[in-house]
Amino acid sequence: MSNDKTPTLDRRGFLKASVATSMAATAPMFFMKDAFAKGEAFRNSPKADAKTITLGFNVPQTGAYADEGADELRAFKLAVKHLNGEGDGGMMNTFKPSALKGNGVLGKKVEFVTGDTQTKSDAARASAKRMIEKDGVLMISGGSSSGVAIAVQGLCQEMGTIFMAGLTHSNDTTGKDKRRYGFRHFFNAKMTGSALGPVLKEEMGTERKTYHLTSDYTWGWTQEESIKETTEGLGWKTVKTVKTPVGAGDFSQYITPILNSGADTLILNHYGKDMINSLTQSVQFGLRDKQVNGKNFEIIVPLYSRLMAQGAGKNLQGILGTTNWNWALTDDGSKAFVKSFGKEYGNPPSQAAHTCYVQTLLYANACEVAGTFYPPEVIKALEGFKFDGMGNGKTEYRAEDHQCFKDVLVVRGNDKPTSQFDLLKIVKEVPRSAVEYEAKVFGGDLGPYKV
Amino acid sequence: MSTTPNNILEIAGVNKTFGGLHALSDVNLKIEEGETHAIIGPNGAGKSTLLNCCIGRLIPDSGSVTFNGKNMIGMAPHDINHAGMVRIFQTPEIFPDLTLLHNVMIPALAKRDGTFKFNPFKSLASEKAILEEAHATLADFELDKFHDQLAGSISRGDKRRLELAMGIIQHPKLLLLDEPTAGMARHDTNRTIDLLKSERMSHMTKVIIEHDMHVVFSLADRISVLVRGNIITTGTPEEIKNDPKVKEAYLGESEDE
Amino acid sequence: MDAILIQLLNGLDKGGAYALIALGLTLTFGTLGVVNFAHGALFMLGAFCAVLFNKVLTISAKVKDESITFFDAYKETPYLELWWGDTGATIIDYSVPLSILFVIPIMLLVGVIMERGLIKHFYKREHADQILVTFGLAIVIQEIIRHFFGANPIPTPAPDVVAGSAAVGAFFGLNENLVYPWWRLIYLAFSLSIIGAVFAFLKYTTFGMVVRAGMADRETVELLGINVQKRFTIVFGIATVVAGLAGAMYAPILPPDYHMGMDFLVLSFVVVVVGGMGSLPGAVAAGFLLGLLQSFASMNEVKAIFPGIDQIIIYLVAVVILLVRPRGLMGREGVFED
Amino acid sequence: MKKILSSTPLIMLIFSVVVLSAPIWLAPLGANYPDLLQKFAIFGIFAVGYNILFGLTGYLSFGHATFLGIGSYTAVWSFKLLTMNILPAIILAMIVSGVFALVIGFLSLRRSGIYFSILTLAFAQMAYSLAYSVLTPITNGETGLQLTQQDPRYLDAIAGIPVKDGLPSTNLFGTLIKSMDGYFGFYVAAVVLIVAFYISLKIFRSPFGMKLRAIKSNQTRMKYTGFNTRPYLLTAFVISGMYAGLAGGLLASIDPLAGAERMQWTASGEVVLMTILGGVGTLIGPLLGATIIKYFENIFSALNSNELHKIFDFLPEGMENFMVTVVGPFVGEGWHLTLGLVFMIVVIFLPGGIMQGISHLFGFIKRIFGMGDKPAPVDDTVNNDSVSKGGAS
Repeated sequence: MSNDKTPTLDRRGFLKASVATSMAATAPMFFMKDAFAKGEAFRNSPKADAKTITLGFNVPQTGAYADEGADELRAFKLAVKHLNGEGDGGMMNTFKPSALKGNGVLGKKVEFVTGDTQTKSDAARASAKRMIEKDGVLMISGGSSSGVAIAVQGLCQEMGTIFMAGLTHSNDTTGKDKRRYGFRHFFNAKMTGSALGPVLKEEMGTERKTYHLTSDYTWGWTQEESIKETTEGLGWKTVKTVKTPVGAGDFSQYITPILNSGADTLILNHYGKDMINSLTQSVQFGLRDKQVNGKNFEIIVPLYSRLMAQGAGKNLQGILGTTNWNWALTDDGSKAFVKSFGKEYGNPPSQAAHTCYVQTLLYANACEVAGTFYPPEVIKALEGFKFDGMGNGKTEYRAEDHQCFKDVLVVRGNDKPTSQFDLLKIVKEVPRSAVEYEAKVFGGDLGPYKV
Repeated sequence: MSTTPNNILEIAGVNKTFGGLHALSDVNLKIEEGETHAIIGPNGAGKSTLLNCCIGRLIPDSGSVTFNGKNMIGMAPHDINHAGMVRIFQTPEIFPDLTLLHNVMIPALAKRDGTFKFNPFKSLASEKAILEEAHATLADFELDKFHDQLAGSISRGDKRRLELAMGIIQHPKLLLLDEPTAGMARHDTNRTIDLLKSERMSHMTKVIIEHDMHVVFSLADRISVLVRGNIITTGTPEEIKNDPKVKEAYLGESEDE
Repeated sequence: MDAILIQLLNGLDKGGAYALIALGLTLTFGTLGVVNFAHGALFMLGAFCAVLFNKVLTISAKVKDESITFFDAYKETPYLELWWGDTGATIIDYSVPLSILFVIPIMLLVGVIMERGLIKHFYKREHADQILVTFGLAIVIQEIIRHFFGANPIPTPAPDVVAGSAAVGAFFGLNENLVYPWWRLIYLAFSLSIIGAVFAFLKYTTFGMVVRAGMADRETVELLGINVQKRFTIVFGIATVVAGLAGAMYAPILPPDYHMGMDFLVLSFVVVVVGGMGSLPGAVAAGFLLGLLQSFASMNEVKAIFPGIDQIIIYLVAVVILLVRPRGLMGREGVFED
Repeated sequence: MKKILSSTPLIMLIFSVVVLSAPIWLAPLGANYPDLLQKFAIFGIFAVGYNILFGLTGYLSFGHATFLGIGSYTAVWSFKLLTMNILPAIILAMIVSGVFALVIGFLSLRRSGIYFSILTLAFAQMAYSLAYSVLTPITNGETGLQLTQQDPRYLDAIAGIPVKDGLPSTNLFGTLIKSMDGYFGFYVAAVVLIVAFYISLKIFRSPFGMKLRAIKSNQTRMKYTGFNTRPYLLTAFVISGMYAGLAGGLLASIDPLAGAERMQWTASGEVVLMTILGGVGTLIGPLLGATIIKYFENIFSALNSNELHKIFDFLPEGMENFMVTVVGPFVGEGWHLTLGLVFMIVVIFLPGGIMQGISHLFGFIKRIFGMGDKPAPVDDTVNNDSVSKGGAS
């Protein structure tokens, strides 16, 4: 199959070369909006005789999520190493069905460029554009917030460059803002809700009164909605949902009303610094020592991140939440990845690192399967792709919304950590069937293959 | 002097207190058109307060300030300026970050453009008439050779003359001068006196606050004496010289002059 | 009623923190005439002094985790506890309050170096230049801290005895649901005493009198001529120490991260300006006023009427106060108006 | 000689040539790709406009990003509701942000000095907070306002422009310029920048501009000289607000997305820093400042050890590794550190910003070659227009 494609690649390569050499000149073809000009040449298509291809890793390097971004970058570098046949291969050895050969992608060595999203949509788009326009990348990956993911995904659709999202949990990314060129391996708020449901029922019964503190922006709202749907499905009552400003720092004024509200469960729809602060402060207000309605007061943090959880320290112990992946998983894929990552960097990977590593491999594999870098073909190879051995059990990239469906982990803050990394204890691996939903519930439109 | 006085400025019953201090009490003063009127008095007599009440910097507690038949009290400083009353400050109030030329162009433009005019596309260089007048005025004050220097960089004496130029270029109906020669060397003082007596300025109505009696008697047509917020007398230089009240006020109150 | 009471307490608590953070800033404004955009960074440095102190105390032996061979774990018990037993454990437990002893000299040193090395050359410069240089400095300090401590917040707990809540309601014979965290009450008391100490220092010492004279009329201070330079250095040092103390004691409430100073910068400026430039009582009054208003604006009952009011209340109040009172609550004419 | 070099047409000619040829002479710096060139031009417009307020009147606004954000939102709404043509979008962006500037300026200009700064900051923070959360129906909150295929675009519908698969692209009268993508976007922004710069130059050299500078120098004197200073200040505020709106509209025209973070105080602070860094009150300075900050943000942040090795390739291996180790902490994730250091160094050694450094440099060259009083090229007005330093407060 890949042999058939070679002549086309040649022609594309020629077009690309002429475009490249006319940089800064006023060659009219440079002004073409279409990523795919005549023939099947496409933006940044590599020359047939090119030895390398370039991928773009766009992560937060400054700002609140810089540590998460740094961990993502480590995973990307590791993935590139493995793709190029260096190192121990990590999950390349457990991933199946795999078309990866360990000689780069389609025989071309993988190189990469990096950029700083600053966790701001504008900066992230500027960085992504630089990668596409200047560095000639074929794929962009990374990111640590849904706003950024949606913004970059939209850009990538316009530019005809594939975007493999990093950490983004909002329903919108593969819901109303889904794009043909965007793919998300990470789970979402809807799946968090579905996964938490049974565990909550088991541990806390069916008669609870919840109080939500929600970050006042899109991700917070979608999570609040999804969790409410789940808990009300269990028969729980929602006493109050309160929006809190992003980056409030001190949440005390939002915590004090909880004491008298009659609620016995607090759900913190916060992420990152907001989560750390609101959780730390809630515990200081003695919420967890309280007895309400004859029950122990409970706090739930639906979306956990181990890196961020470090900031909450002991306050985290015993608190339930969900996560996409955890390094303590014992399947072969996870073990291979943790070993490979740990040997390289001396610490276990975070869930953000995991998702970024997997996304890179999945893109490379799709190119191999398609036998070309031509985006529409690669997209088709990714859509509906079923795989295993990547740490989350059997997984499928659903074609309708480009959302990965896989098992979700329900975790609890570890009260007896054996090391500084041992913060979360896995309570349950909720099977994929329990978190699946119909693609059409969120609407949205993927858009065309060719742009 | 004149028996048919055309009073350009009438100050009637003006009172001003700061806290408990009566800075001005029931001040009445008439300035006749064309005259040079000096206000003298010991330190703290309220001379500067009186000027401030005229130009809108202070609002008197009671009384009226009538300029050219119009009540000035409550009017904004820029409107008072356009009515034709211009004040020269004791410590030079110039535009230190602008060149001397621009310093005199600004008041000339104020005279022409009024309190507000939006003309962003007109080039400064094309303001031929204004430029010409500015240069001429600077030349009158022997400042033209510095015209492209920043006003903040020239000597204090030059700054005071610059401010005088800024006042003159507006052709005011009444010029209020607050100690125009204070702190000047004798040589500079004489130059200033000559300027004020020059053809360009001699017919302008002026109110001068001054400590230096040499200046006062060289310039003034009439003199008012302000003591502790009261005008104790008004008269020609000769009358004032011989007024026992003035002697008493000055000799009793003040050690230096 | 209970809701109002607890928000009142919350407002006072917030207000104390705001006032304390703004105190040093207004001191620098008033005496030195310097717009210090690095003030937030100094607050952050104070918090990281507490973090560092805690980290040093809890150094423990590395052990190889046998199950996973690639990374080092640390023993549960730090050296200090191994050597000194319960005494060691108690010291670690009290690391945040104890860190004050360590914050004061360090921040004083930082303040003096900063004033001598940088700020003093900017007394006569334009505010714009002061802003640029101190903002640049703030970024540099932040990045250095990030280099050593990472970007994530670091948990810095309060001593165990005061980690929970005080039964305020029961104490006053009210609703027993009325509880308030001990540490926040301590912080309120702490900020009040620091504010009191700074006021007393300015009021009852000759040094303070000179400084106050300087705040009233900067030129007079310069005319005094006697070691004005040295006094400026000390005032800046005091401002730095106050910022550092505010930060260190805040660490249990807000796990410190390298960016926390920037997050407080805008707020502290608003507090200072609403209070009136260069007015210490003004800054304190504005701190409490804004704290209380923010607390009450966050009540669900209020938000139901004005959605989003809690997000803008501080700025809204700032606008209203500045439009009604030209120089804030207690500002004087001519300070920072050109 | 001096007269010729400072003549407006010549300055504009040189300026236009320099700007339009940027894709060529920026190539060695790795900054000649469309997106960054667009950012240079757009933030240049923003800074040039901001300088009309701050540079001329000395009023330090800490909330100008609000107008940029409003411009962007307006433009995107114009694309959603009216047409994909950028001309109405940009004009509407300027009008709407001008109206907001009028209201905010009217209130804020009742105070001066730092009280004015804090008022503008407070308005900006309110605008940002509301746009991020409560006003999400208008602003689409954190995600930012985006186009969708289903948007009505009434004018385009009337004109019978067919709806294609996928999102339509912004254009200039459909046929004139089909898409704002790539270098097209840059050249559109560059032409607007040239016009914006020309207007700024005219303002600087007009009686109006001189009066604004006089207000900065001594506002009290202006009042007693017969000027009502408030309308002058408000006009300058509104003009600079409209420049910001223009920049925001252009941003949205090239990349139809508008996010609330564009209005955050850090964004307002950025334009202040650009202006001071380049040189407050100079014509070219703010443009330089904008270019430098955007260069750092986009190029320095993207350097990693791989690229550093390429850059220092010419050195012997030991030296190469050494240089990479030394430079490493200042690039990539350390680009903030470098930016902070640049701020400090510039302000410590060049109180008048980079423009002062440049005029020093020309003075130095003149002295070395013993040349006469030949003025610095391009921006002779800098010397006359630059603010004098010292004696603040």
